[in-house]
Amino acid sequence: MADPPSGDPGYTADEMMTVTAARHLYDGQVCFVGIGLPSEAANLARLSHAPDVVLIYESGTIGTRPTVLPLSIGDGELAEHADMVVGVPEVFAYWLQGGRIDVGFLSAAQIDRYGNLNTTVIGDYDHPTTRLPGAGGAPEIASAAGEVIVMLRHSPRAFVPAVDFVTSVGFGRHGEGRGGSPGSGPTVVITDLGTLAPDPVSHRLTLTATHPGVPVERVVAETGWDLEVADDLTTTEPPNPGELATLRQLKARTRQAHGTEG
Amino acid sequence: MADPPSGDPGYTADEMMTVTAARHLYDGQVCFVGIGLPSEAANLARLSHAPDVVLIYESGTIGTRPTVLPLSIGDGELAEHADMVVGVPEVFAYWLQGGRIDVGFLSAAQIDRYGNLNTTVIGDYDHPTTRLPGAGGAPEIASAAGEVIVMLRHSPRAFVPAVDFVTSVGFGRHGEGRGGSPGSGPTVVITDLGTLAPDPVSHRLTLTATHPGVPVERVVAETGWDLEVADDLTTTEPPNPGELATLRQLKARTRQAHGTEG
Amino acid sequence: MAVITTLADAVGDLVPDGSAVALEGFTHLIPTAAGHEIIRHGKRDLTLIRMTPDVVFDQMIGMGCARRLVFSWGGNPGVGSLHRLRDAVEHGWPHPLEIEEHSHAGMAARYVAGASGLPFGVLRGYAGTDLAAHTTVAGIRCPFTGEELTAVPALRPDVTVIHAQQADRQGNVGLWGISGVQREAVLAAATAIVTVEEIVDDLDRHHPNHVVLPSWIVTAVAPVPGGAHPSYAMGYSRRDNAFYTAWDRISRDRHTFRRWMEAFVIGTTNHAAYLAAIADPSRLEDAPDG
Amino acid sequence: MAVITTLADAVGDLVPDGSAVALEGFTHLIPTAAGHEIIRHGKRDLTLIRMTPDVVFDQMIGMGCARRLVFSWGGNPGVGSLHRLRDAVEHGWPHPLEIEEHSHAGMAARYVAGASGLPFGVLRGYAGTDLAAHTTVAGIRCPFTGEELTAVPALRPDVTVIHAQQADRQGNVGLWGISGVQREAVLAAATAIVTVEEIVDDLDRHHPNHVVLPSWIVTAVAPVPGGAHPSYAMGYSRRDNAFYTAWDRISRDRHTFRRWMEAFVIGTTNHAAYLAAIADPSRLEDAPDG
Repeated sequence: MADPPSGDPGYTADEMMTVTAARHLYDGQVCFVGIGLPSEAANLARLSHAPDVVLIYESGTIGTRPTVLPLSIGDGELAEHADMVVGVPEVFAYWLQGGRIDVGFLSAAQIDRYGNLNTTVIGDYDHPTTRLPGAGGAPEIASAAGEVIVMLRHSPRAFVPAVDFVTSVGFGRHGEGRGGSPGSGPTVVITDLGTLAPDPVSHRLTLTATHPGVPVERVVAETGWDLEVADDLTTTEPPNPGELATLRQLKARTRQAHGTEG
Repeated sequence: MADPPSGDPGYTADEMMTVTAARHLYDGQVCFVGIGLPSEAANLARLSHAPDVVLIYESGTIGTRPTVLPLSIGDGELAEHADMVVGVPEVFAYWLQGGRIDVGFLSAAQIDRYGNLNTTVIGDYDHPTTRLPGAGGAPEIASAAGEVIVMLRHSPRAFVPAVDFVTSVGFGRHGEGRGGSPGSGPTVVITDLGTLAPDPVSHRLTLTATHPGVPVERVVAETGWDLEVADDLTTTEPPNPGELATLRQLKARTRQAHGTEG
Repeated sequence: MAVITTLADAVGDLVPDGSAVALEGFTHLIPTAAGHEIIRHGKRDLTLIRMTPDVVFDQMIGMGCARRLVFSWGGNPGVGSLHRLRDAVEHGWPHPLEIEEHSHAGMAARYVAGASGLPFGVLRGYAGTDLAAHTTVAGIRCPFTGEELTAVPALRPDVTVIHAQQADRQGNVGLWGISGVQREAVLAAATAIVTVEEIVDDLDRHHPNHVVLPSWIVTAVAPVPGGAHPSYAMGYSRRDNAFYTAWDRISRDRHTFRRWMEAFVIGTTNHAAYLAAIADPSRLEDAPDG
Repeated sequence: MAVITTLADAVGDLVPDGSAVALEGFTHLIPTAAGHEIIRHGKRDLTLIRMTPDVVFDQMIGMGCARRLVFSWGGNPGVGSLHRLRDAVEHGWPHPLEIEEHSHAGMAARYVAGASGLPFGVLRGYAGTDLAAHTTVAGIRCPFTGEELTAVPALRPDVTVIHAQQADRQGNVGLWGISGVQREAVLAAATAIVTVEEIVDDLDRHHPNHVVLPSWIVTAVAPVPGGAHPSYAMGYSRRDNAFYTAWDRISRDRHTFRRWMEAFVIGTTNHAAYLAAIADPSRLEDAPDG
């Protein structure tokens, strides 16, 4: 976990990241949610400014409103609070591929300057240094969702010039574009340091905002390629008390529900 | 409805037909059932010698045990007494095409000497004399079921040299065979006069049994092609009292359930 | 999010002349009231789509709403022919009707492809039949085994109309029992209209084969009790078998048909009035067995 | 018709060495007890199949049961890596493991094709990814629109094993809650083994998303209460989150792993004994956080 911004602003860098990501979800949108950071942000959005956001997890839980964060993509919590539960083939065929998802919310081990994501291997595929979990639902979320929001923590190991394996396509290895995929691809990458967005022409991820107290130089240093910075770079609005309270209550409820056992 | 056999044997020709067809279903077989005559025969089998026959209707009712005969393929009766109800796409994809059906039970407006069935049009397709209901589930039942039992009443209009339209394939227009369809095609055609079966080599439907009291000449006269007769032609065993009682009770219950309104 | 509205407004606003409209229902939950409203609005040049067109399709065709029919089995279930459909196909009355005909398995695969965002579906079917030459199918080869199968084009109605048991106040729809191809037909369509028996506070989700259509995939919900007559809504109504039999006689003759439609559909302002009218024997003189 | 038997007999009789075995479960209803029984029987050279291999796959792989793994996401859900899977892929311990890798959407389409009697499935996917070059997919062109899509080969396990909540005395299986791809995996397989929490007189059919697998598509049913541990069976048990966390530490080291497996799986005669053993703190000395 990254250090909190200097001067202890009263929130952590992870909280800033989660709040920023949550703000990118709008009420009424239909969101296909990955587990972990995306799930936390999506549920924060639902519990704050976007009560009617529709959350779909690949376990087939559609329109779910968990009271605590799920630890896995298939927690009973997700099924118990869902509008409906469908089989996994259906969630991918009818709901994702069918073009019903506005926003796909993904994380990854590596991302490159063109927003391509790797969750498969570090190193060579046949002789990997590190075998990662693999594709899961990500490739088709990345291609079919109307837009893709990516969340991952900044580091040169994560923000690499070229991903070791293109598990999910952003704008292609050489920024050549989406190759006819239905969705418009990554629109924003939210980290613990700031926000990146693809340049509309070059498709290169560009720093568009830094979180309060984070110098641009630090973001550049934590990015494994020569990061471009937007002319109109802004500073992220810090978390407001309501956002922080909602997030912290959610996490406290989650710890209480899961923590007694682990 | 054909006349009962001469000398009033105590049952009708239709009862003989239904009982004969029912006897071709064995306990534990999985049967995809068409409405009308096939449904009557299949339920008679279930209520007599084959209590564990599994009946599937194309409305998605799987393992159904109706207490009265359904008037339509989607009567509530079928859903209320089913092991499960699935959607129509699934019943065709997973259950029929998936190769899980032992016996398809069909009727038709026309049949030819190679067991091809017509339920589409009489006359030219674009300018039909009579527009029939169409294919429904029949073509894929005819191709995918392990075997096909056909029931229809004998007449030269129904038993034609060449069907006006091949809705469902038996052994092909010219008896050329099944063209790679998974199932083995019609194994028996049961009418109000007797039973026909395809010759294993020529695939031509051949008279293998006549019902009691029906002269061969009558069957030949009611068949629109030059009907071949098996060397070992037999006479159908007449309905036994148990079969008749079960069938009549089923039909009486059905009249009582549906008849108060119609 | 679905708007909860009247059927008249939903059909008036969402079903343009010339559009491709699926009214699905597999013997159970047939959207008859919506079909009648299409007739009352005088809709024209529709492509009407249903796997199993029955009485309400006979009525829409006989009243001249349809230019084209896409289907896989057209009959009066348990009774026999659809006389208005036959008259249109056999004699071009009230005007010629184009036919696009498939098998059930093919239609189901077409809807599934539409719901899945695919341009085609694949099945084992049509081989050796005459249907293959009279409809749109194509051979497709498995790239792994070389096996030849059949492709059917995706079906994507402009509008799908279905009838269901319940919707909640947010417009989430719940149905159960025989569910046919309704879910796929809704998911394949650009616009979805659902008539329901009842608006409830909470969907009763504990029925076998309970199907939910979330509000955000439905365009409009209209409460229409008895909206599936003469079909049924499990848990709410029984199939009116006598009506299906009566329809055979009402629909045989063009003049009798027209008078019946004028008396009971055109001549009623909405479905409640229709149900009252057909329950009133004094209005049945034109319909000997209604 | 399904035979109701013991898990030991079902695995012993129906899972030959060298066969392709799917043990499906999507976080919920994972057939752990069956995986343990495969280990106890010393099965070898299996092709193990699951969309989401987790702890029990780590165990089978680490104990040398698998020659090949077919999957789409392999991890310890909510925790991190599967160390035994990684050790097999990265270092060939206990022996090399072949990998056949797809996306979830691709695996789901493969099972659906298998269940549907088709040689391939079609989806929009894989385009532009490196996965396409490392697994078996093929381009397929829509014969109607010319659009290029992706075909994946049907998946037809020799044996599929799942865990469910209930079976009745005839062997009809009922499950509910998150149902994953289990139905398709059973329908695609030649042989199906189902472990259940409970044998009941009548399936309780009134749960949302209730799925039935009729007896005649199931080969064997074995009652194994708690058979999904550390996963859960909705209505019967809760997910043992602490165990998933503990597994991370148990499985990091080859020796600790082996000792744990010998103590708790090889060293127990059946699943009831395993559950008793892991509940007994005095036996946990080799598993610091068990």
